[in-house]
Amino acid sequence: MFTTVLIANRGEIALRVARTCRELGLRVVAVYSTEDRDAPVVRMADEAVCIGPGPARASYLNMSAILEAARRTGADAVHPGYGFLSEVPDFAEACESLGITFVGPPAPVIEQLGDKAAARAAMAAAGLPMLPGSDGPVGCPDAAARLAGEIGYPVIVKAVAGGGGRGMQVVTEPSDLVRQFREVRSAAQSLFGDDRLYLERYLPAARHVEVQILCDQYGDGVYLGLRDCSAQRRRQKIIEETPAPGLPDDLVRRMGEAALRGALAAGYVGAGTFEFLVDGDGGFHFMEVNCRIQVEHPVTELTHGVDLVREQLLVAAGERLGLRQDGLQARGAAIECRVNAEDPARGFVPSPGRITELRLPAGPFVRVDTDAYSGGRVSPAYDPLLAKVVVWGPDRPQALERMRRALGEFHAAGPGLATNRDFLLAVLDHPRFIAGTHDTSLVTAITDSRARGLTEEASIG
Amino acid sequence: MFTTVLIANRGEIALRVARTCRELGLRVVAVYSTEDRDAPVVRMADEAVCIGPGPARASYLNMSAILEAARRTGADAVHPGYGFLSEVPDFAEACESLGITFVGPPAPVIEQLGDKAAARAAMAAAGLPMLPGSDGPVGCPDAAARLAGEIGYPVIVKAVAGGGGRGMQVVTEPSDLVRQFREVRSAAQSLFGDDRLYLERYLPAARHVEVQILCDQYGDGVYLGLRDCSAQRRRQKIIEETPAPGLPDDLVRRMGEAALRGALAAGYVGAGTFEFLVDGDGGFHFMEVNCRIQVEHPVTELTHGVDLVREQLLVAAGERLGLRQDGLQARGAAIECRVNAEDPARGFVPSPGRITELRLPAGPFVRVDTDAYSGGRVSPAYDPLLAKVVVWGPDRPQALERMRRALGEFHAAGPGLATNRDFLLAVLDHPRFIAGTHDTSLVTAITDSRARGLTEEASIG
Amino acid sequence: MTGLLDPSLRVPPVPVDTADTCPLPSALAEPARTVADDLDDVRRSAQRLLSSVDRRPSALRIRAGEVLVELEWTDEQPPAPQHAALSGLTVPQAAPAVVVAAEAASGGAAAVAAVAAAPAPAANGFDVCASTVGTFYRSPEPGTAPFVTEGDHVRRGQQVAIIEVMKLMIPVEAEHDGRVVAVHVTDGTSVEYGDRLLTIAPATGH
Amino acid sequence: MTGLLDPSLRVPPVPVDTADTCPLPSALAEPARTVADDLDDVRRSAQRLLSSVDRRPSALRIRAGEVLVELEWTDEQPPAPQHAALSGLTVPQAAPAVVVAAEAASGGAAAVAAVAAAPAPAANGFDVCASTVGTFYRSPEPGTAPFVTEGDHVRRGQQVAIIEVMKLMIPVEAEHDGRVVAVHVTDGTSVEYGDRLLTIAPATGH
Repeated sequence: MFTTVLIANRGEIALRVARTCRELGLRVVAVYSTEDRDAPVVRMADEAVCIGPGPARASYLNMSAILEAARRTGADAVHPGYGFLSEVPDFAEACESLGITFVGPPAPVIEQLGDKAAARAAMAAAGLPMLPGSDGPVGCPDAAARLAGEIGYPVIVKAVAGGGGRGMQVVTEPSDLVRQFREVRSAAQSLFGDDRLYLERYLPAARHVEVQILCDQYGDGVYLGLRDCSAQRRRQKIIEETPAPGLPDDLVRRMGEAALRGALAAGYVGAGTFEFLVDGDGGFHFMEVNCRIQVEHPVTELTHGVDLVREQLLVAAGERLGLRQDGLQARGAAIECRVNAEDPARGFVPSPGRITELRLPAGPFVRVDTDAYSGGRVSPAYDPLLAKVVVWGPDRPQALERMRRALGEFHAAGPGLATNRDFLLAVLDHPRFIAGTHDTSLVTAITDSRARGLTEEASIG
Repeated sequence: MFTTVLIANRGEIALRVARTCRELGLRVVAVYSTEDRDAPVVRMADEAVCIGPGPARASYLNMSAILEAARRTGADAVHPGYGFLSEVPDFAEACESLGITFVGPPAPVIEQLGDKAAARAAMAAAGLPMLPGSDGPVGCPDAAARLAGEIGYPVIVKAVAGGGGRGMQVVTEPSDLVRQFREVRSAAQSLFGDDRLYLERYLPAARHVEVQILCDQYGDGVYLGLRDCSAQRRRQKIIEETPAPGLPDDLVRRMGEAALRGALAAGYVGAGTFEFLVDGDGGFHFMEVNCRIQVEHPVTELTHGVDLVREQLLVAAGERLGLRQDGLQARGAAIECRVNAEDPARGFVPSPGRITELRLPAGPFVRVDTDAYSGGRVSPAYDPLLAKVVVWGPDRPQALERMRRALGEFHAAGPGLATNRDFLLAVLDHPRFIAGTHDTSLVTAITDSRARGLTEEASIG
Repeated sequence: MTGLLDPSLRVPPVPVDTADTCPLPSALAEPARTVADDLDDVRRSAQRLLSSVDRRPSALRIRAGEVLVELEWTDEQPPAPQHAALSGLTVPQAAPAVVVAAEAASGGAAAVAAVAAAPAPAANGFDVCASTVGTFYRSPEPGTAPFVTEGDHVRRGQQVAIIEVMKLMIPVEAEHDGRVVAVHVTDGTSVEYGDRLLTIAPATGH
Repeated sequence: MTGLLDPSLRVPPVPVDTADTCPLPSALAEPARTVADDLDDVRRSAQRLLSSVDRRPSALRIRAGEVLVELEWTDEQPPAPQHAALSGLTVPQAAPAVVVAAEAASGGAAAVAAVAAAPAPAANGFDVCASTVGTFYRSPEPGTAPFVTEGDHVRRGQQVAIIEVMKLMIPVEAEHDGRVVAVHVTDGTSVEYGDRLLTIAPATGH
């Protein structure tokens, strides 16, 4: 097994990975930008290397600097966390070529599944249910228009290289298709340097449900239940939970098995997530695969009693998967809320800055993943995620009560610092969320009604 | 159900109880001494009443002040936590007489089980295995000497009103018995105002294993596994874990059932703990009953997925127990370490004072119960418990690794502040502890060898 | 954390909780001397101090009213919570009042509260505070005349009120001879331990 | 708040709030003298004190009512240590000084971080810092003469070293005309981003 893990990431996930490395007796190397020199993971690591200035391009996305840091610290494994280089095939390949274990799927798998069109084709071939759409990229606007006609509106135009909610556009009016196709194409070109697009039927009101899978290098794999991530603002998840409320056991089983079948077909190794859309009739449709540990992985850990990062590391080290499907038993319900340093009152603009006061929730069955601390800062250079508040309960209602209690304890203050805490509480208190019948349209509905409320106030005042 | 709970306690347990009250939608009233006015529970509570100066006698043991506080805040329930008034029958009775629900067993039950001799008799009658000893109190030294002869040395002389490791003396030499009997008797008189003593065979090397039980008002009850609390310094627990390592399932079942039988026989209501000694041959012997929530209750919560304080409150409100014995399933292993503000280098003297730096462990499957914070103080007026660090793991070795990692993250500093963190780590690393074959003699063995080490150093230097 | 050097300064140990230390007369309140003189002494002392330490401190703090000198040395590895300890001290607006409040997040809260706990003699007299939580009564019986009213002269040990706690009548007595200048609690209301009940101005001549 | 100091002291302003703007007049109230006099005394005392310390502090604070003097030094490295130091500085709770300390530190955080990120001109010249993590080489090839050695004159843009990162040779260039006064890293050792490599003293006449 490797002995030294370089964590090519920052923030809460770097700290979280470091903790598991410690428990496995692995040396930890942290890399950090000048913005992060006071980060707790830098203090916790056995060795830390400053790899560049604040902008991610020059530090956390700087492959040569990170690989050089690995070389000089003798790191024989790299954990990429999520985001940044976690799904960049070249990076995975570069690590392997240097004899450094990349904790993630093989480069070719990342490449195939990272290409949305290729992934769609491969998963269709593996027998996963698909929404009607194009086989592979669509060349010209006219072809797109024809295809859209066959698929039926509304359709969604997606960039092959897209992901994370960027580079996609819903088209409801046939007359708009050509124009919007062109727009998305140029956006894709500038965003990803790849202007290939594909089409899919769009489901206006569907649930975002994903499957956590785990595969070893020997063709064995398991799925660890479902996560419902339907509470999204602008396609960004803000609340995730497991199990997916109200889904019948047999649907859960079929989705899990489908995801696992797709993973094994693709030669997947490590921890991964298969994202599906679940429609009102209980049908499920493949969306995409995330070839990394997920932000929301803790909810699965709490219900299954499994340390997913530990499993990632062991599998990457070539060990056989210790878990068996029939041995896995989920207990109770878990919910995660992403507390962001952003201001709901001002269109959720990020509100970075110094943290002068920070009180984190604690107590029974509450877990907070964060690297924020009183006296620290939320850097404007990165994602404004301030903390992940995660709770467990024997059932969903108790988990909800616990989350309300936990968020109530959350207190962060500082010059110009605002958080979405109260907005999260508002979502938790929405009747549809309480009933567990919400879909991806819920949060927009709430923000819209609030916006209306504000304008009304304005018109009154 | 009652609507307002007054928490007649302080420190981490007051905060922990308040959290569960919140989740149940109950109003929280905190009472505090002038020493504790900055305690987090005071800030968190819906209402807080200052009931007196620092010394517990004048505040947390001041029944009339606490009951007055309940009256003026309209509290219709009192949760006594552990220690202080939690096992004082008069307090339980006073609450009930004022129509306030006391969250604990009925006064008569507390009274009977609080009297060690009476408890011994009652549990013997209920068929619990006993160490040979006196039936009820022993009048005079001579009778004690005769009895000790029959029991066989070593014997332990215990105060009927004793508990928590105070008011007891092991006698190995028959010639010492009369003198030591007299000593314990006068000690008992001054400590508890009750000089009645009883005798028992003493087991030099036994394991301290206890059973968590939970009973409702309708004669239903369950046991929630065993806790091994053999790591004790001067009869004070410092590390507790569940399950008890290496005990055969059938012994676990027999002990659990015995405890439950005893509880139901005594008319027990609420959460309680039956303490046993387990000898080298796998025999177990009743020691005593604790009529309250236990400091180490979190380990049971983590393995069983049950909020014990929630159960206490529901049962006290007259609800039927929701748990069924066959429905309870323990998962994995949990360990608690008590981090005290005390200085192992100076005979573990308490080291109260201001906390200028506090870094608490966190991350997957780590729970820290504390009300300490940076800038706060450890008051010299009370028990020096600084924090309870609790971890869960799928098995004992992983839980141990996690505890090492967690304690490694623990950092507290301040003028004159010392902690037993490193001592706890030393105990965790002891071969006998790692093997799970340790008994109550382990910690003494470690401290002694350290003392020798020090003197050797001294003689060298 | 506090490294003390120049012994001639006779610096007291840093108090754990300075809240209830009542202000002693200022060590520098001699009319004859000017501020400049004082500053000079302090400066010289500070210079001696600094020259006498081998390792450069990260902070020096001198205070002359009930002398206090602190030197701080910076550790190699910065633990985060030290930020935390500080964070509480950052908020303040303008008034020292707010300053104290600002401390609340860190150690300071102890300060604010504890002041309330052990009230220093009020500017205009001595406060009589509640010895227990309970209900405050000004008169021995409902409807009867109060024990005392503003303006009354009282002797040390004289009963001035009652606190009832769980049917128990606890007499409240004056701790000094003097004149009742204020009764802060209305009859029949409930008080907490330490609440201010009355203020008694020292009898003239004392 | 540093307003009470003569600008000529060029002490970096202690950041933000003015919680401590303790009314100086009242603090110094003395019939005969004017505030101006006191300010002069204070300033002179401060100047003398500062001139007696070799290293420029990051904060100086003087207060005359019950005299209080504060000096704070900030290291180039992470800001935390000062926080650490100062967080300990919780003392007589009446003292606004505590607050100032707090500000000095917390404010200092950002300040210092910024400094470290963009190294200021060293007292004796300009530092050339590593633009990437990598291995530092003084000469184009093993065994060949170094690009520059101490004392050499260099022009802006002239290559003075190489950093190798993953087989990539990145030239290090002088950012100013001047003389190489120091090379801080030995040939072949590995450097992190921002490490100080050489110091170049501005060419005379500039």
